[in-house]
Amino acid sequence: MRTIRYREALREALVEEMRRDERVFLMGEEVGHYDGAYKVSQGLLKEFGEKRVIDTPIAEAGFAGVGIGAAMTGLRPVIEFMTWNFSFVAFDQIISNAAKTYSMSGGTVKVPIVFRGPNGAAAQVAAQHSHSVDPFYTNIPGVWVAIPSTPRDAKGLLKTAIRMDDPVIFLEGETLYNLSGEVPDEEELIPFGKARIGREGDGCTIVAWGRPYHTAMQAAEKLAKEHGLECEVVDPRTLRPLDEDAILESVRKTHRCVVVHEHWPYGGPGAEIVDLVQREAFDDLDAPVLRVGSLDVPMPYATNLEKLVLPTVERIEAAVRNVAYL
Amino acid sequence: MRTIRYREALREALVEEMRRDERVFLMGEEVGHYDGAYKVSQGLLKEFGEKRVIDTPIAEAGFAGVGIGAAMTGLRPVIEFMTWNFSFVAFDQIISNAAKTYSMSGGTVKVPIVFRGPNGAAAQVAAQHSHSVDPFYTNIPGVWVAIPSTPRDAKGLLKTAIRMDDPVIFLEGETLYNLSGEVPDEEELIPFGKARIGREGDGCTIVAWGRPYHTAMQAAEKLAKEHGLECEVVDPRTLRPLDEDAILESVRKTHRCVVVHEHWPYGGPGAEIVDLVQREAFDDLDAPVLRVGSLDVPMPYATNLEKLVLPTVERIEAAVRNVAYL
Amino acid sequence: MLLIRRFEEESARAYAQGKIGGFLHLYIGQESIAVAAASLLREGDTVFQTYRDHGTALAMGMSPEAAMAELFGKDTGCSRGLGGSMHFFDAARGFLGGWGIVGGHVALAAGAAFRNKYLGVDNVTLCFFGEGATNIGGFHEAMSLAGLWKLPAVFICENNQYAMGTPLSRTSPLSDLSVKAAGYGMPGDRFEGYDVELVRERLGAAVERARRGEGPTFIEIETYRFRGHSMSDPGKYRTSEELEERKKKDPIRIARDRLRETGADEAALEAIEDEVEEAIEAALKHAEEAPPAKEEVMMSTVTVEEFR
Amino acid sequence: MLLIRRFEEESARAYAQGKIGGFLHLYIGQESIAVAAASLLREGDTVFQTYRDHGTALAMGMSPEAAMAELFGKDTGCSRGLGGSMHFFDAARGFLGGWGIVGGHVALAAGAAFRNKYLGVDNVTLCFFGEGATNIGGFHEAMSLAGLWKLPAVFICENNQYAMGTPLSRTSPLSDLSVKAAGYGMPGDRFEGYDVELVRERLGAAVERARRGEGPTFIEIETYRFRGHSMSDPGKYRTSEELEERKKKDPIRIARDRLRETGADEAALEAIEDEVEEAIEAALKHAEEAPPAKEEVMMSTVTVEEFR
Ligand SMILES: Cc1ncc(C[n+]2csc(CCOP(=O)(O)OP(=O)(O)O)c2C)c(N)n1
Ligand SMILES: Cc1ncc(C[n+]2csc(CCOP(=O)(O)OP(=O)(O)O)c2C)c(N)n1
Ligand SMILES: [Mg+2]
Ligand SMILES: [Mg+2]
Repeated sequence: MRTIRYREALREALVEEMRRDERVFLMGEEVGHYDGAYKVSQGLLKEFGEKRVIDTPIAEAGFAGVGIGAAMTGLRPVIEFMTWNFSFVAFDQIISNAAKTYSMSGGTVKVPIVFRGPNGAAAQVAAQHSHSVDPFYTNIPGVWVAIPSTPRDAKGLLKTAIRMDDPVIFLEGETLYNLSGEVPDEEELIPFGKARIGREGDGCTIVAWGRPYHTAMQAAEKLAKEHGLECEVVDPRTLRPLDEDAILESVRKTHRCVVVHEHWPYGGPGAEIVDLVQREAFDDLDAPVLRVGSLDVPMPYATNLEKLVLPTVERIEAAVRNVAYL
Repeated sequence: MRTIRYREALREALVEEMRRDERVFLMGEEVGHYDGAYKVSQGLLKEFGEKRVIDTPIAEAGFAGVGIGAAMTGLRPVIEFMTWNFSFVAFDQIISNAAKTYSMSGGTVKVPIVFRGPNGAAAQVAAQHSHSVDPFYTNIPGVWVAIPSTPRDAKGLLKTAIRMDDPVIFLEGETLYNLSGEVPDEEELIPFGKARIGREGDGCTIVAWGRPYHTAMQAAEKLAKEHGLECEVVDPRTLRPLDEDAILESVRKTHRCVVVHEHWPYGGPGAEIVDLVQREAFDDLDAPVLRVGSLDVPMPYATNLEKLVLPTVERIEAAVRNVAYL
Repeated sequence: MLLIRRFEEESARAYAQGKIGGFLHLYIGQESIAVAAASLLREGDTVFQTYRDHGTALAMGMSPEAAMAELFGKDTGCSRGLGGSMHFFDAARGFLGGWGIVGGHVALAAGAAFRNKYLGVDNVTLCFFGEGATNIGGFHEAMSLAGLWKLPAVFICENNQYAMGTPLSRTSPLSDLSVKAAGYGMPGDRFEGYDVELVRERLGAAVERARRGEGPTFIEIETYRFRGHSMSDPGKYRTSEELEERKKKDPIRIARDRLRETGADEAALEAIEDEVEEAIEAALKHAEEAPPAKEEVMMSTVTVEEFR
Repeated sequence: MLLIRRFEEESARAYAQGKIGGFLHLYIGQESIAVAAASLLREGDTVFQTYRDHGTALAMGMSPEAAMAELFGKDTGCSRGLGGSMHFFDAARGFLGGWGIVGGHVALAAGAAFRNKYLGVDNVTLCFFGEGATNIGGFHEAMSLAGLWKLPAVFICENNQYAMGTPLSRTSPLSDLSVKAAGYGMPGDRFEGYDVELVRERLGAAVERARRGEGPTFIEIETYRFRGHSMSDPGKYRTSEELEERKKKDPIRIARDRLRETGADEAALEAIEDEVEEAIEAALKHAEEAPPAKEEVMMSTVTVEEFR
């Protein structure tokens, strides 16, 4: 095991997969000469050259489409969105082309492509740059959605994503890029659809992913210390497919569940997980499933307001105490 | 009361509002000289001329943006998407501009605009033309989402939408355009956020909107006849805001709930309503809330498969019998 | 060309009989373009078309059986009944769809051309779209990237004068769309598409340019569709005089006249016609009798990987 | 120009002190363009800018207090602390943002111009964007519609040579972007932006054209940003020689030299400088002391209508 940053873990995954398979290339804005807007691709241009590390003009729909066309004809593109906010101008390419081709060609044309980049709010980047896109992409059959919370997951999931034969939506956390964590020395491919238990407990299940996973872990710590309530924190790691068994198994043990997410409250994976739990574990539940998400507002710029919008330890704690009748 | 078609009801709303307010105009592909791809705007060019009924090139992001800019500067545009499938190329305009301007201008710039057009599957139009977009637009704070199921609702909600000072996502049903129904002679403005009870009952609540509302009504009929179970069918009419009170009141009476929708199963208003019900009526529920939606696949072309994908009377009936332990 | 023409006529008839559903966009009047283009292709070349895709697929060698079965929603269709009229695919022959969103496939074609360059092969990619597509962002971004990266592609605007009911004069201030090419740093060309041999020659030059690694070309071809935009369009926006005038330039008529002038044997021509009739009849029979599209295929083609 | 320059310099300093957060894109080096443009406007005209928006807002008369308070996230900011650096608004003066998505605001400007035409007023709309924006679909669609409908707008490409770290040569095969104008059926112009008077003259011609109802113009102005793309960009992609060379064309230096040459009173110039310093100081003081952005404002500006 080595301790490296989330950003480096992603870079290792890219480097290893590009060394392994000539067909893999990285394309996006500032990925090459600038070494990546968030330095994920630092050094890649140097190693792989302009053929395989391709700086693009600002044309997300265009280069997303180029990636899909290249994937249809045998290459294995990794497309970087500088942030997922900019994927909205390429939304049609993803939903109408990437996600549909395998099906509407009757299974004759595959689209092995990874779309990746930072998701969610950074600090004070305001309304147009703070989207959690999970609700949009998880709704779409034909794509897979991964959202790693730790360096280890980031590396292992990205390697798997690059080897998969379907389009993958890979949601990184801008505020996680600097996070350090242990990553195995040997090669690790983390399968999609397998949750990771961040913390065991029988007091309440907390399902959380991405940045709020870490907030949830803090809240769990606090609840254990201050109230003696041991929460089990389940990180699904991939939102599509969802590890339904892991979530249900935990809830059947704790009889309580709180779902924590950064995305806006209406719908999305947050609501989907509630639906799952109440449907499949109805008789096991001692309280309704509660959710803690961002407030239902466009992200404000001012830092005092931004703090109110994002999920906090306090809000998670309150939700858990509520369902645990504490 | 007169009996008119859904398409005519929409047209009446447009005509009345355009007569009432000079600032209202209609813009979209084929809305003028062609009288509308689905004939909703038939005759409008003749009455209002090219200044107010504007045929556009195929440039959804462009004319959606033009509408937003015009709304910001004092006009009241109605933007027609030939179908909502084509709104994906304009997705960024809606989420980043229409929905954000009022907030990120600190409440100084309003965007009174209506985006409208047919939503969901028509017959055999296959994977790229069969999207139910409700999950995408309901997630976004800063817009309202209406989805009328009847001619009366279509007219009354569209008139309200045009008078509102916010962006409205107005989801019509292509397969509903020919539907006939009663519409009052006098002016009616149906408020957003008020559900309509399509059918009263105390056996089970069915929440349904758009085309599947009618399927749900049929299923309710069948259940009453064959099993003596009287379902209450609640049509929210607007998905954002959702009439939480009406849904909860019904569930507190029936103790059971099935949600029927055309959109894909993962997330969306379907899951959001489940979340609401289990959270606010947990102790009133005698069974988990179940959902009936489209299957989790891109829409196939073949008619035999398309029938399997969309919600049917049979699937609704099965879900209701399941929660009613029948 | 005749095979395409007859295929389309019979599709229209089958549609009227309710055997085909959804949208059906016919290529009648534009056949010369598909046939000329297909004649220029080599193994490994790829082609992207809009929803008006039957003609191109057939010209590239898709069997009329597979095409008609697709329209009938059958399991033996070229997309196994999942795609329908708008989403024909024949990957083995390089026909990569069949796309329904205006402008959405242009970048895909640029991507296939990118792949040619990436692999260092001398394959080319052709992309077809209507004149109505030149205002949309998808067109612009794909053209910008192709021009910048000098991708081996030919972008072919089939200017059939109308986008649904809207004539070009109401969607563009330009009458010559090929001037747009300069904005993308690529050469443009523009010619009439009624004479299949002329199309072959002019298109061929662009294809060769791309094959030699000299970059993409934007081509506007003047053509005309004899039918409505799709089956539901009565085409009231144009006069019957205009239509009659245009039919004088029917590419099939022009080709037939040329063959006769150049001394083709009348019997040989008739034999071709008979062959075409037989092929169409066989396709209809096949489509009628083939098994319907399968649920297992639908469920197993959402994604390649399975997780549950 | 000096006010803008000093405002930007002090913003950078405040950012370094942690008083400003998020992205901060400075306009230093490009001031002449905003000032020239603002001098051409009348009541009712409207202006749209990218995230690099402080200069344009100030040139149009936004008070430095409201601008600085916005950067500090205060309730007295021009967007009440909700917008921040990228989303300045001053609707009363016609400044309509402050937009963060490249190309996304160009259609909004076309919409404001559409409104001018719809109401039959002789107002014009100006839209600014970088050279990096010319490849994106949003630019293309807006230009296409504006050209088709002859909207009273001027589209101004501030070509500051770089899009983040990428020079124009790596994002476009063209060196002269104004050739794109022809593809939209509108005239193009192209000139250097270092001399505020020249900018005023050439921009003025296009503004007058639009005001007379003769349609839009696409203008490329050569300029240069002296700082990095945003505060987090060290600007390693260019040499210090290049930067020094460019600084010789600093629009403020050019303007000052011109004033001196034409005999402006040195004392008067100093008085202006003092005035600017005072204004900036007042702005900083105000921003420091103003109340923070308010939760009630945030909650009540999601939508105009309330349903709960
Ligand atoms: C983005 C998008 N907007 C609208 C449509 C609906 N639509 C389908 S075909 C068409 C007209 C296209 O005209 P053109 O590009 O000239 O091609 P043609 O049909 O004439 O071959 C329109 C508006 C669509 N499919 N996609
Ligand atoms: C659609 C989109 N893609 C990417 C970005 C990230 N981004 C912000 S500014 C910028 C560079 C823009 O360059 P240019 O248009 O030349 O304007 P400048 O910053 O030089 O004024 C990029 C890539 C964005 N904001 N929007
Ligand atoms: Mg056409
Ligand atoms: Mg620039």
